[in-house]
Amino acid sequence: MDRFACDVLVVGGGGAGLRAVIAVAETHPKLRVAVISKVYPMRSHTVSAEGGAAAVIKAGDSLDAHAYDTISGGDWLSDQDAVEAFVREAPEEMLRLEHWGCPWSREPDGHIAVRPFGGMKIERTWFAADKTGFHMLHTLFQTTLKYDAIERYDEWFVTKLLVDAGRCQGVVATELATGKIQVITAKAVILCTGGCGKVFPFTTNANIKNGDGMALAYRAGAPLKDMEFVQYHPTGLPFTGILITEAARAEGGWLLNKDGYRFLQDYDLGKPEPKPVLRSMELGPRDRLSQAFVKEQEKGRTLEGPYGHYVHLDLRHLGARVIDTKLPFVRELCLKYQNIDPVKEMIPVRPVVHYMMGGVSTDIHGATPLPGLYAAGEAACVSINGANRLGSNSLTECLVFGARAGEAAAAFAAAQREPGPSVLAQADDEGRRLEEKFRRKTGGHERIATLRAEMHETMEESAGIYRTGATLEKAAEKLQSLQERFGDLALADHSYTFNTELTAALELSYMLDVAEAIVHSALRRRESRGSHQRTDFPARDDAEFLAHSLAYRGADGRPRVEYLPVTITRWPPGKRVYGR
Amino acid sequence: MSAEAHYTPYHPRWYRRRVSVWWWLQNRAYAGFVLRELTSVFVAFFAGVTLWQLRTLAQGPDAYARFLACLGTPLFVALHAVAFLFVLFHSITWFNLAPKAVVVRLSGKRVPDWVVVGLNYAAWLVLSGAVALIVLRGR
Amino acid sequence: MQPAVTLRVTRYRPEQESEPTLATYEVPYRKDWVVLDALNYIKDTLDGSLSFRWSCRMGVCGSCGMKVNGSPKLTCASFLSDSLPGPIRVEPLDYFPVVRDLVVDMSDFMRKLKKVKPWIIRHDERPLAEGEYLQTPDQLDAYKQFSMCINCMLCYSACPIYGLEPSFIGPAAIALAQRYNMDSRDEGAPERLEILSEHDGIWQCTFVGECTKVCPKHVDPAGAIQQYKLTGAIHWLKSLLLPRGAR
Amino acid sequence: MPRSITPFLWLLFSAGGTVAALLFPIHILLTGLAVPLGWVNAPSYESVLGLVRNPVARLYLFVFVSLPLFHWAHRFRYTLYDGLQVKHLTALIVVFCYGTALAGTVMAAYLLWTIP
Repeated sequence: MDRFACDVLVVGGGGAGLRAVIAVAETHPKLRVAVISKVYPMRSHTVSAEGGAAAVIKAGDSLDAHAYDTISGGDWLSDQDAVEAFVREAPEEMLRLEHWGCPWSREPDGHIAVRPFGGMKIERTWFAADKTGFHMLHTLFQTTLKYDAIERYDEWFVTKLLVDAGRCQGVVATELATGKIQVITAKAVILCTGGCGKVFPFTTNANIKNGDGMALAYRAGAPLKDMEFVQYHPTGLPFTGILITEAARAEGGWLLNKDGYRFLQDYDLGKPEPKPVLRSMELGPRDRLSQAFVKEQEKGRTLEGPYGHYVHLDLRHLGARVIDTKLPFVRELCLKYQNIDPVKEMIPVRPVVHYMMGGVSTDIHGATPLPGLYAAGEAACVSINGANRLGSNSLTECLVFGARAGEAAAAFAAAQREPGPSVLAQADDEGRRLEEKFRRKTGGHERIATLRAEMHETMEESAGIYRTGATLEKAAEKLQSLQERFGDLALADHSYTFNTELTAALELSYMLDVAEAIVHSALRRRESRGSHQRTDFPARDDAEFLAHSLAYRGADGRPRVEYLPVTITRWPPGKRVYGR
Repeated sequence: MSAEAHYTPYHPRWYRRRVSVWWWLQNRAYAGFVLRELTSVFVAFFAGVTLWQLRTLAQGPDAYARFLACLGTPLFVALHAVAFLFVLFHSITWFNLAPKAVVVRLSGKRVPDWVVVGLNYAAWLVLSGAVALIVLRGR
Repeated sequence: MQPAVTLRVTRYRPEQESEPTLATYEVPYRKDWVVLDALNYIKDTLDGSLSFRWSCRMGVCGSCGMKVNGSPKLTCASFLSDSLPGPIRVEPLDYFPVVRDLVVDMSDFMRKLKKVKPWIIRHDERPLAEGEYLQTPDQLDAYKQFSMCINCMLCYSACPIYGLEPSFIGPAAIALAQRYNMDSRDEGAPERLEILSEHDGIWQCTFVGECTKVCPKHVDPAGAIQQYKLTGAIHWLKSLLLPRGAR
Repeated sequence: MPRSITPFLWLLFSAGGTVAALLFPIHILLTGLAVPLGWVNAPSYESVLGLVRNPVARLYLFVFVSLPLFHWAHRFRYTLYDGLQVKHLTALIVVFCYGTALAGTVMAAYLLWTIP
């Protein structure tokens, strides 16, 4: 076991992580800063984001309007101080990225162009065609290369946070290429590991999104906030779950049921107009659109294919020119993976798990309740997204709160002493655990794939778009039994070099923890709000549940759920109105 | 045989394949590439023939007649036939790749590749016609 | 009975063997499966020890580049149906050291990428308060194509020059250098030219052109390199002909 | 700092490649095939000499011979490097390739200068 030391360690090299690491390098150039990632940073899932990133820049728009859209979109579960900070800092962060070279789409006169987006009352979504996340990630990554101070541990997989004397002091990781177990001590650690869509079977999320950071924090004693809020994106391709960006609807695409009828008009989302209308119909928020799909399916008005029910996304009336300039990736993906051309044919789509509103609980500076531990991006819950995130807020969130967490962690680290020797003893224990429970483990009867499939099935049945207490209860039991069966895992790969089976096993254990947090949080929340819809409690209940859930890992290993009040500053809870 | 005979825990033991001397026969694209590069040999050959022609021209009518006679032998006809095919291959690949190296922009917009390629072919035809006309006119 | 297809997959387990071997697996054939789905089927049900990288499964993260039937491909974008009746050969990318099975080491590229300074270089940074740098759609179009590189390494694996001369900076890194050179916001072209005119830079390229053909994102690195050569040559002429101050 | 002359050699290569691509096919067709095979009548010695006496034609022929030779030199050099993997012989190859091209160029200049 080698020991590496740094001052600030960022776990995860996606949008939030890279922004955080640059923030440390710029604000505290004397600190030793490093980013550790289980994939090369440019493979991070930020790369798949398509539609855009929101920030107020145009005349006629206002910070308050952005804040109100975000808060009402989140069904009043957002912390309003966080939202205010977010909308205030968003434009500067986006401009910074422009200065770093992000190829934003432009107006003919050279200014930044913006497009409409779901749930937003005014056009404020910056975009780079429909590969916004890809361009942001590569711009950020290439920009990090100019800072010699930034150290990178590429393809190192974190297995444990080191907590000593009540604060987080580093990580244990395996270096994938060699299988060596390594220790990196740090005075502050920032988790930027993204979401956990892979807890569900049908998701837009990449293979790497297993809730690693959430589980690491949870095991280290930090709570997970609002985990019951799972966003379904209304338009994913059946089978692959590949995302067809909301921008497709923002540019004027229609959602049609099997009769060719724009069904959203039946769900209090406004009247069908030929041109897109903001905060209306196809530009309603994602939770409402996905819920409308389920209702439509119940009425027997969806189509059925080999991969379940679907509806049509119709872009044909936009014409080849708009599709090729504004939505080239949509066309590329449809042609390549669905063998259809959206210029001439309708795209089959269905709701697909897309984003976790919940995550590691942090304050407005990205600090978790565990001193020395920070989080940002989808891994974190600040919370600005409340019960439902608006499209194009998440990329901006990575920048704003990545930078905030970076600065706060750097300031914290600058005031700390080097970690003590007891941290290394913990690391030795972790090394032994990995050797005995995994690498040298023989016998066992359970396959990773089997347990994963059963977890998928459980989550889809219990924690989908609509939930009820009874199925959630059953799911909680099932997950507990899966946790037990995980101890009986059979592993085929006992080698050190690039052992992806070991990674997959550890990822599965992370996902099981996160799945339990989701199910238990959903079970306790006896109301319907945003993306959390309980058929047994169909109404929002502000008296009881205008509060964030906090899932702690109990002494028995099961989640213990507590509540934290929502911060309301200027926008008292109201009714969510769309299309009017 | 591998230089590092045994694996040491925690140390990568990469496998590196040496590129074969015959790499350019491994797929059609590579073979086409080497063939394209070899067109230069025929280019040089004909530059040499032209030098030879100039020399005989300077030496007088008899030497020039011997030169012409030499070109009529089956060996030279065959050589020239092959050279012609190779040089034709050179021209085609050269014109087709031209827009890759030379990007022409007119009022900010990139001129499409096919236009650049087309202009190359047009110039080729015009020049070839002009050369034929000038050389044959002197009869 | 459900139709099946045979995959011949390179295995290399450095802890047990000194040379790669070939393993044969039968996987079910599905019309909408890509090669990556078949590899995952193998890993999940037939042999958990097979190692390969993958992530987004939508052709944008760049992880899953391998050789499929001899050509460098993103396995998430290569349908089984394109390689029927099989067997389908799946091998690690050429010219990179093989770490294990289908996993290659690409740290060489990571060093080269940094070397070409792929970030905006300016003499004077514009304050954020003054807003964005203006850039017209035409100016964006001038470098957009080169900005589409996903670093999947297929171009390196198609470049025999990289194979023969591993010090060659190579297609993707040069295309990314050109991406910044052509960006109207950037002023770093002279610095990068200095680097790319060195022995390992653009002049190594003999324009095989395969990098452009295998690029899944139509970046055209071969074009980037040839254009760069022209720029370099013109710069050379200028520095020869013009007095020092006028360059 | 001594600047590498590679860009210059590449310019010669490119210029030569363009000359060869545009002009060589028709010349080979006429001189190497059409005349020897009797598809067209050979121009007389006098008329060819008359043509070559024209200063423009002399310049044309100089370019016609020298640039393509440098095109060959550059391409052939790299073909030897890559195709035969003989980069260790680089000094020899460079002298042979560019030396030959240079010799051909000098010869062309001499002949064109001395033709009466």
